[in-house]
Amino acid sequence: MMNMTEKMLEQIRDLFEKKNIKLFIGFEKGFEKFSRIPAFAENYDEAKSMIIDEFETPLLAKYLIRELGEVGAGAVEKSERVGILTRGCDYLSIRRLVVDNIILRENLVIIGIPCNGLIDPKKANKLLGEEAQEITVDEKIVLAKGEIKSREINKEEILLDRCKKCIMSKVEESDILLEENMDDMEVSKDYSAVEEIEKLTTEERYEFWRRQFDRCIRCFACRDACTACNCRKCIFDITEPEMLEKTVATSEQFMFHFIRAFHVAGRCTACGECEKVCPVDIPLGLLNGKFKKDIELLFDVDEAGIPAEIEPLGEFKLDDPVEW
Amino acid sequence: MCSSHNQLVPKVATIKKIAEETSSGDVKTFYVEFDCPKERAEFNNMPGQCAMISVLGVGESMISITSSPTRPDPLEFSIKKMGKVTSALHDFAEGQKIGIRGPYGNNFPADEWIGKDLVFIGGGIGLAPLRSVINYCIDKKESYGSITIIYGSRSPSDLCFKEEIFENWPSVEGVKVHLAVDKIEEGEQWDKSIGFVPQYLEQISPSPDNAIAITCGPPIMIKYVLESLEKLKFKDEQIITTLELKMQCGVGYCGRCNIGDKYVCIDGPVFSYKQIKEMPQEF
Amino acid sequence: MSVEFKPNIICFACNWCSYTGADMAGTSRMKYPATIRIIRVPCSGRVNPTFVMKAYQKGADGVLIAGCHPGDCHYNSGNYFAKRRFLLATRFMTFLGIDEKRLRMEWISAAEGVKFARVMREFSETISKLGPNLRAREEA
Amino acid sequence: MDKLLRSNVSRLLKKLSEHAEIYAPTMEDGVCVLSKLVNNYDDWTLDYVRTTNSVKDIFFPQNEEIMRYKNANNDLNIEPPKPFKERVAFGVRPCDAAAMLLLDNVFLEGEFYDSYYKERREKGALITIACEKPDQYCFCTSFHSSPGATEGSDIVLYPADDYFLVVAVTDKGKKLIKANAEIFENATEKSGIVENYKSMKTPIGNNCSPGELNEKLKNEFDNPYWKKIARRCLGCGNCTFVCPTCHCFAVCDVARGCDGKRTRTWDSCKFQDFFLMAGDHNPRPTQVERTRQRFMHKLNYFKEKYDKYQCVGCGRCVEKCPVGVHIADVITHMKEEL
Repeated sequence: MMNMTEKMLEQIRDLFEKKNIKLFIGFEKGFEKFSRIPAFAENYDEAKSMIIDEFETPLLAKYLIRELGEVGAGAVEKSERVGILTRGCDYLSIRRLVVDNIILRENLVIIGIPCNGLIDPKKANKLLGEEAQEITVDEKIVLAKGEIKSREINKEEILLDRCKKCIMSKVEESDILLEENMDDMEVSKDYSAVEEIEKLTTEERYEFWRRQFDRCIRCFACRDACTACNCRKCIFDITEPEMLEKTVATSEQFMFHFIRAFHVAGRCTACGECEKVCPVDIPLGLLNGKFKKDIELLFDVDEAGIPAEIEPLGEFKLDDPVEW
Repeated sequence: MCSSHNQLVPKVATIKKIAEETSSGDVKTFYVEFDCPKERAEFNNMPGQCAMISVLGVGESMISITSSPTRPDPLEFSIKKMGKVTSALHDFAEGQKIGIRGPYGNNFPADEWIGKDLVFIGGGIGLAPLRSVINYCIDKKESYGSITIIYGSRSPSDLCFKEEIFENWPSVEGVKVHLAVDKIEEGEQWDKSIGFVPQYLEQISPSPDNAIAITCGPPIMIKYVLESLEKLKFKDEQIITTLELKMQCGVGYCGRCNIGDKYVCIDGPVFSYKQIKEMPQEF
Repeated sequence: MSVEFKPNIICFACNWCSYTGADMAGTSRMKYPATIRIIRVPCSGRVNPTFVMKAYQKGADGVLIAGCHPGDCHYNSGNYFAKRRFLLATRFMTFLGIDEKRLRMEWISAAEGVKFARVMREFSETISKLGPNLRAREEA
Repeated sequence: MDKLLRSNVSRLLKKLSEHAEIYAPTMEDGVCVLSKLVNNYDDWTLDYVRTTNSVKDIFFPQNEEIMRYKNANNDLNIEPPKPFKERVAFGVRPCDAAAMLLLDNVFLEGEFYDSYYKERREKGALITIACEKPDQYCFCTSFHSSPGATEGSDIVLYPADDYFLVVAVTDKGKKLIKANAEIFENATEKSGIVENYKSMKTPIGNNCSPGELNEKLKNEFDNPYWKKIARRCLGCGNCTFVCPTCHCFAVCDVARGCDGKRTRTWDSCKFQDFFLMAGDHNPRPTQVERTRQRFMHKLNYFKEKYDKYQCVGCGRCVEKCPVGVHIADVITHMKEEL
């Protein structure tokens, strides 16, 4: 992976020197050993700390709204370009923003990197039984070393949750591809978790969600991390009319999660970021997954996670099913 | 019902009278009396202090008390229609009930100004908080030197407290009232000055010797008034102004009106220019 | 002491067909239960699923969305969009544990006063059997 | 010194529940939350480093009713809430207990005290369990605390083999032990267990102890570093809501016809509309100002006002932040730079 970092830096230097871009968004090391955090570089020197490896990273596409949004308002020049490091999930999110007319594709320089799934250091720590000091990834085997123990772990076991549900491992529209994809990751449509819930009785389902939602602290991290949540003014921030009161009662929690999930229905790219950022681990992926499953089933869509020019709820067919 | 020493629970009060201040109707003065006399007795307001006014079911707003403690009853609040609460309040009729808690915040240190000349500079609805201290000082006129009041608004119809600025105040000995409006419409009657308050202030050019300047108005006006006062050689300690931030509790823990280690609701709203310069500049 | 349960039902009726259908039912002196409150909307496509949740939250026991028959929409296609939306919404609400029988969608034209009265009777009966909805409803 | 067998904890909780509401760490869908126990006194767990919600929840809940009102026929009646019940929080961590002392400063000191908080505090007891295994997010030792600290607790339990060594810190704690004497046993061992806990180091250690940082930060209002971290910040309120010391709230009115109630709900300086005033003036319009406000408040303003830093090193905000905004990072960076 070191190799890839060098390749990336070379490309970044190229981009800055040709004065193509005003900003590059990538990753750098965070405070903790294995945390990888978003990094913003306005010149090549600032980009030198950037790395590519296989540890869990946040999605970068959301930052494009702040850096490149308001295209319509004329705040961003057409010639201004931003470079961004992109994996499959990021690519779908970027496409989401482009399709939604939040940003323009020509303002972007996409550096695509292949991805075989990221690993979650927390899971490694758990399996190791102590805090790992060193984690090396070799194809499918991960070697985790702690102060006392060391252990070989199958990469599958410590894969990030959202990577297990990956629907796109390639970057199709990259301007620069750092490496051809090693081997295509298997993309499986797995709705088993959703089906588990569907099997419950109405009573049980309500209890399940009540318990989950009651834990919600309404920090709005799920909204703020989501690229499909790209309204200029979010309905939750509007006080007149107040669709959602600030009060955190059970019914308000249902309102909140209903609205959030419905607003991304048919637009969700299944990146799983909302679930990942949730501080109280509410399985938001189940809510989004339910919509995705139903859309594919009812409206004959192959893969609802890939942003289409016209989204499923923005069109109709004369022979849509009737269920009343 | 007299009860509860709970700071966040308002006391019930009745609107006795509502007076329109401007012809556009966006400023009204509410004359308010507590339902329980004991609560009124406990409400020891000083000039410049504020109170939390509740429109039950809508919300609460921090409003400055316009009446001077030297003229205790009824309490007066001059309120411009701005947000949710103030708009709801403007729909109220005489006799309806509201909630009040307070008084909160510090006050104009009028007792420290004894023997000095006072220059009050107000703009628009900014005269409302000044009015309490102006009346306070006028009622104790023997303790103070000359009083100069410079007041401006957008147009003649936007001037508040017309009775006082045109009749009551100028008739007191040693009080001078200077009025200015930004512009007049064709055909409007106006024999006073036309222009912005800061320029007008420089034109009048009050002497900084043994004087205190007190200013309140829209932020942009305050900014230029402060510059003008510096030009007139007023020292920072001689300039008193007010800050305004969003508040929800009024008692120093909801965290909204925090600037540096100060909370505007308990350490303010009255600050000297010296204090303001020492604060982080975000208001 | 058991008091007979009287449901609160909200009906979002499209201005052009179903609301007129309700008028029709009224002028023809047809009877339907008084448990139904009609909210007139420009089109069934105007009904945001959030309105349904809001209705449940504020105490509705059942929600009925009535629009023009497919093909008859005053705005050409509003009811088709509504149909898609509520196909998903009903399934989703069920997923959250709210009984699917509490939400219903019907096509009622301006001439169908009889149908309007019948649907209202039926729906009111269904909801009466289901009992009050306490799910996702706000506490007093 | 007393000891409490682990097998006796449920008995203790059940006994205490006769007079008080019991809150203890429980596993809920794989998440450890401090939740109210009702008839499930065996559900407490020790399998956590920190609970997802802090003990702040119990004394300053996310949502609470300030009052109710009735306004029929223009006859306005305002009712404050009913008295609260006694409450015992079991299994609090020392950092959280220390955080309560910071909230005490805010809500109980000064001209006005908060009667809701005060009543809850007076009727509440904190039974702390010392940390056996701090994780990579812990840095309490940077704030003069330790995995075995007693500040803020009424009773501290130090885990040993199959029992806890019991140290009563306050009179309230002593009374609580006395009233339930039959559940506790005499501990004869004189071991260094307690000292071990007190001298234990957290992985981050005290490298990020702020020291006199507040003095330095006074001049760093325009430091470009704020812009740097704010660029990363998504603007969710995660960090402030999980923080045991953050105390900002919003007051909301809920009207139902003539009746209604007024509630207060946590609010966050990270939200766009937090500082927004009527008339659309926003003194802190972008994430830069709001991020700066959060850190400046914790590391400078609070220290100026109460002579303490508003952080206890519990590590929640850093564990939960989706984009790695790390207060220890801020402290170390600022210390190095200045």
